[in-house]
Amino acid sequence: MLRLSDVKAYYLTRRAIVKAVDGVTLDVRGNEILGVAGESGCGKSTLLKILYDSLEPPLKLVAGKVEAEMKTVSGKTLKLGPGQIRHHWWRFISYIPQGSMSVLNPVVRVEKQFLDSISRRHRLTNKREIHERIANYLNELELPIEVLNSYPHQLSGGMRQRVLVALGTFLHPQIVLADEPTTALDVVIQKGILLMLAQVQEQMKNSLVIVSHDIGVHYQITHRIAIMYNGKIVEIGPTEMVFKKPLHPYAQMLIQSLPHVGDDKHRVGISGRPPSLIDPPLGCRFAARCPFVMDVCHKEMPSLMEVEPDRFVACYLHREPLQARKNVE
Amino acid sequence: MTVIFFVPRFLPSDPVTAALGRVMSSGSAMRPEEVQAMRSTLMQLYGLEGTLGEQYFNFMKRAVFGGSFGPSLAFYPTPVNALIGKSLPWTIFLLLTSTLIAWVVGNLIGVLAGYQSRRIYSKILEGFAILLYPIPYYILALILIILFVYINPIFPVSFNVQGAPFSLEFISSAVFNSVLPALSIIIGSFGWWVLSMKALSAGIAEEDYVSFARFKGVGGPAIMGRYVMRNAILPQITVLALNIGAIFNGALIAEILFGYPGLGTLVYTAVVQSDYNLLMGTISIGIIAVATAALAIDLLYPFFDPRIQYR
Amino acid sequence: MVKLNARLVAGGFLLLLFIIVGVVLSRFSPYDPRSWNTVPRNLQPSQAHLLGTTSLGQDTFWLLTFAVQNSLIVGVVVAFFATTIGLLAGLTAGFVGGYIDRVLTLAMDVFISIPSLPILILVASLLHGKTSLLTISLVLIVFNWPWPARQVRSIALSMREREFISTARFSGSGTLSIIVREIFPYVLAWSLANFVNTVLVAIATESGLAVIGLSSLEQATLGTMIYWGLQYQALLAHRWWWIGAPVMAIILLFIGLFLASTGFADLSAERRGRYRA
Amino acid sequence: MSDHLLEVKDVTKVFRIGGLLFGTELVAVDNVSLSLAKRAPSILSIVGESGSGKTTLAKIILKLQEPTSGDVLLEGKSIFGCHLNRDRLAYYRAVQPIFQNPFETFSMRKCVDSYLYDTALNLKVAKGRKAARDIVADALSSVGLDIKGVAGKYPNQFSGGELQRISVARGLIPRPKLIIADEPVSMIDASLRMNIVNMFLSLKEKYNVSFIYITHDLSTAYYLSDYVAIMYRGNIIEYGSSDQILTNPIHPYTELLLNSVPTIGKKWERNLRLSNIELRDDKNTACKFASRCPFVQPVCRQNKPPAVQVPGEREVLCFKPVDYALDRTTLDQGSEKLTTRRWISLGDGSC
Repeated sequence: MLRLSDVKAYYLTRRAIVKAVDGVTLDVRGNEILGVAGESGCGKSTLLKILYDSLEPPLKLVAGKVEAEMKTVSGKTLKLGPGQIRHHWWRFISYIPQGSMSVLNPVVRVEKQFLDSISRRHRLTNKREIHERIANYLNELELPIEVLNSYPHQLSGGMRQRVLVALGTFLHPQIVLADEPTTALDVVIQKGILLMLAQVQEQMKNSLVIVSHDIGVHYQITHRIAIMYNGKIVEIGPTEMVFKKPLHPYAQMLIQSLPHVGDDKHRVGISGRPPSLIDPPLGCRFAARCPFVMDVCHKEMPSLMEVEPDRFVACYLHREPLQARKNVE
Repeated sequence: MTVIFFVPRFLPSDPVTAALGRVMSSGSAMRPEEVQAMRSTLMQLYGLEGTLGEQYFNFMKRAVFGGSFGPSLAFYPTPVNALIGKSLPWTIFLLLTSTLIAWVVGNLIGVLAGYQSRRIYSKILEGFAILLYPIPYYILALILIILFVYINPIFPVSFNVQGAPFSLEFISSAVFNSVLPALSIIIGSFGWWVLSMKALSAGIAEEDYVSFARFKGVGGPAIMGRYVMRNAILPQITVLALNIGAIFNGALIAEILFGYPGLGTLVYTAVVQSDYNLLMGTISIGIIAVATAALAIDLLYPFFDPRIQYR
Repeated sequence: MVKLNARLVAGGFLLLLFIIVGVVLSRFSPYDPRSWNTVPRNLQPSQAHLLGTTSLGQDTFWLLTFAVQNSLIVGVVVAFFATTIGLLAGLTAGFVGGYIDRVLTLAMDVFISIPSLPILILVASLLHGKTSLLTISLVLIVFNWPWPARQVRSIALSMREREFISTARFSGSGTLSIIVREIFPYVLAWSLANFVNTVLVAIATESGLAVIGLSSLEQATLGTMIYWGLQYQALLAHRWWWIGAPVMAIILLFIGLFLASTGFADLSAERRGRYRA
Repeated sequence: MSDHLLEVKDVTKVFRIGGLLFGTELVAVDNVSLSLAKRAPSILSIVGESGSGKTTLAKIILKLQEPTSGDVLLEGKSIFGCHLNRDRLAYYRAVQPIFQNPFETFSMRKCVDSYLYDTALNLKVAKGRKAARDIVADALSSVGLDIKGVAGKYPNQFSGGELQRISVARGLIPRPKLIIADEPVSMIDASLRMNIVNMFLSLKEKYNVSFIYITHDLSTAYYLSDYVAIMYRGNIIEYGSSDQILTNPIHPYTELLLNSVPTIGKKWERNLRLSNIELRDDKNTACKFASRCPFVQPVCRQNKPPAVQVPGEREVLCFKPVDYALDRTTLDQGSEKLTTRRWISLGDGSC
């Protein structure tokens, strides 16, 4: 559906070059929920901007390829590159932002903001028909119709976020990108919204990309997970497998550091802090904090390699690619 | 805001002595009793008898409830009210049209410049506004007079309206004569609206809901109108309420310089003729009018902003 | 390092020019600006009289230097006191809150919504002819403190809830120390911008009053120059330099002041932005 | 002397929202009582979602806000009673805060270490700058930082985790008996979070300092605390030892919270429906959770639930255990569902 190959996107400011995404290869497949996990400043929101084709100065695509395949109404496949994807926003690819107060226009009623997004993209021109369709869709998602007539400030945070989910999925886009969709929401509402997202994806059988710093969220609803560290993807694979047996030391330590209710095991965080994106080290970005560090780690960045079926990791501890192992066998 | 009515209290006192001083300095010698008699007459006329509280009470009784400021001394016995009644419509007409034109045009240009603040045309517009904004109204008025009355005599030197009231000729000549004073107020306040609207809309263009609208695929004009402008215009309404006093200040001087028959010229006449009642009347009315306008805008504000509800 | 922006540089340059003209150059004046008929009347600009002479027999250029000086003095005095009073009132209202806040806020709103010019006219006409620059400055201070006070109050209100204020409290700092050491640094750059802006407003109002002959007519300011020019029908007689010189001076001075003021405002915004990023 | 370090007694805080004429009242903290024992240092977590009043409660304990009614006692003495400077400083010596946002804890225009020196000097921990330096260095080293790496630097030169450490170090300088930490790790990255949390545990042992840990995160609350208080819309609806409450909740809301945590290794059941009613104006005479409660009874909508003592130093604000204790049979008839609930077994033998 959407493929990034060795993409580099930097913020070119007068002061410095921030290498927010520095060589990322990733593909979003059809009918899946893909999670992108990482800590603040690891480049995950920049990655989202690349996926959504919304690069604006000072952010610039420096290297790599971005390709999208869009199925048209007549059943043909259309190939899209950077600068073209944006022409199909909302119909082919849509975006669900963090549900803060500030993403909806405070002085315009919700229905009008719905209409904004479809008037240009949708064939429907009859106003009453559109209203009917929107009302039906909200009904499907178990949202009260009254929200259409409300101003954003009249809705609670959870309700606003559900409206945003409805807004982003109304046109049945083939790809939906969700940017920290439940951050700043209470856990009960978070659960409700994540389940709603999963349910919508199940019905539409499209691709949903969820970006979140909370790896518990990824465990609960994603099918595959990509873990980012310092501008790079360090591990990517089926969610269940990655959580059961994380391969990259960062992923291992991160997952092991989280405490659980009812579990009295002593947990430790990872010491040190990530290197700066302005001046990243030559070798593996995690080398300075890694307990298994080797000489080679400081010399060159390990590339992302398939080490088990559908599991990719960028670490010298897992240097033998799947292909080579198969050959030996 | 309504405490404006207390303003007359701020007056540093004794206009009577001042008036007497003027009479005496004009050369005529007077006997003390005459002076005393004149003093008390003046006191009565000015409503300055009794203690401060009584004065205040009397003034309020006369001005607020009776709606009267007494007779004018310069145009004796025409009441001050009649004079004000004649000139106030002129000022309101001038102020209303020019403020409205400046506000609307300034805001439109401002939003344009703010929404696309990186474009060259918006930088040129902003530069233009920066040069215009700090120039006070009366300087603009002088420049306009120099340009269009003396160097390039399109408009008459003094205000000159012809024809019977409300005939076509009257209206057209009134409008023609008002062009320059209006222009000085429009140009004078225009820069401020452009600059403040530009700053506001540039800020709003960075808001999440604007970028989200762009992500939704909403077109440029719709974003500018429904998203940027709709949000930026709200604070501009409040700012209008706050600035109406300053615009009124400018209009007063512009009127005097152009000889426009409004409140400003009346104030000036009162000052020149030392007509205390007229002065009090015009100034009180001016302040009350401005305060009322500001209050009205403040009260109307919730109708524009859906976020404010009176429950 | 503080990076100067273009506006500040341009504005600062213009202001420096005026300070040189007004404060330094006026000391070298060969004539007393207050006495009339020291030079031949109504001369066109020439080498001897750079900007010609007035109908009262004054050298326009040297008169202008005094006018600039007096106008600047009025502006700076008013701006200094108005900004200081505004700063104190705003900080008190915002930080002490409660009853005091309500009274101060009411006072601010009243003064802001009253047009100042009518009151000034009233005062000037009551003092008829005896108006001095000092009384005018006093009234201007009365009408110009509420703007900074209002702004500072809202800054103080938002700062009061900030966590670092609480940190300072729990570090044992008293209220005065918190205002001086925690809040003041944030208000300072803004106050500077306001100061320059108030200079502008004060000069503008004084000149406005002067143009219609209600300011101190003995002391030359930019406004009184225009007033005398108008009185002697300089326009009708096409003596442009008499009125043109102060008009141009006012325009340039105000553009300089405005550029400097917005320059300071930008500077404070920029610094805040940079730290936040 | 009281044998409580801290007692929160019937504290209520009401805010007025909006103008004098059209405003509404919001009860942020509703009749909350809590206590911390003095004999040994302990960590109490106050857990709640946004709007539960937990931060307001923290601000009241920190004297940053005054309660509308009720009192807070520190070692038996009201913290709101005296306004003498001496008392104020004594309070600051005993209680210190750690705030949520480390970037907001220090002014961007000041060197971070100036706050540490201020604390040492103003609170009279050190006499003179030289002695203060030793104390500051000591405090910094107890959170794993070196004074040389901190001196003369501004907040923007540190990471969030480092700033939070400095914030803890500053709080430690007067050797307080109690530290109130309001969401101290919610802005800290997951990989660094446990470093701070573990630090609290070791400080508790090393310096005999008690903590009130305010959070929305149940897993760190479980990991860190001895006692837990769950807040819901201004009330503490369940209180007790963290083991009991978080592994064996009684209140339906606690249970709902626990089931909503995205725990790794335990997938959610896909059965949660969010209510479409915007909870704003319930009457004050009912259980505030009634409209969301899956086990709601008529009585819950009519009466305020009582605070019920449950064996093992536990307290619950719910009708469930009361009804059980009073008349099990009527309740069984009233709702079949309830008989299958776990809390019934908890009541067995003890009530």
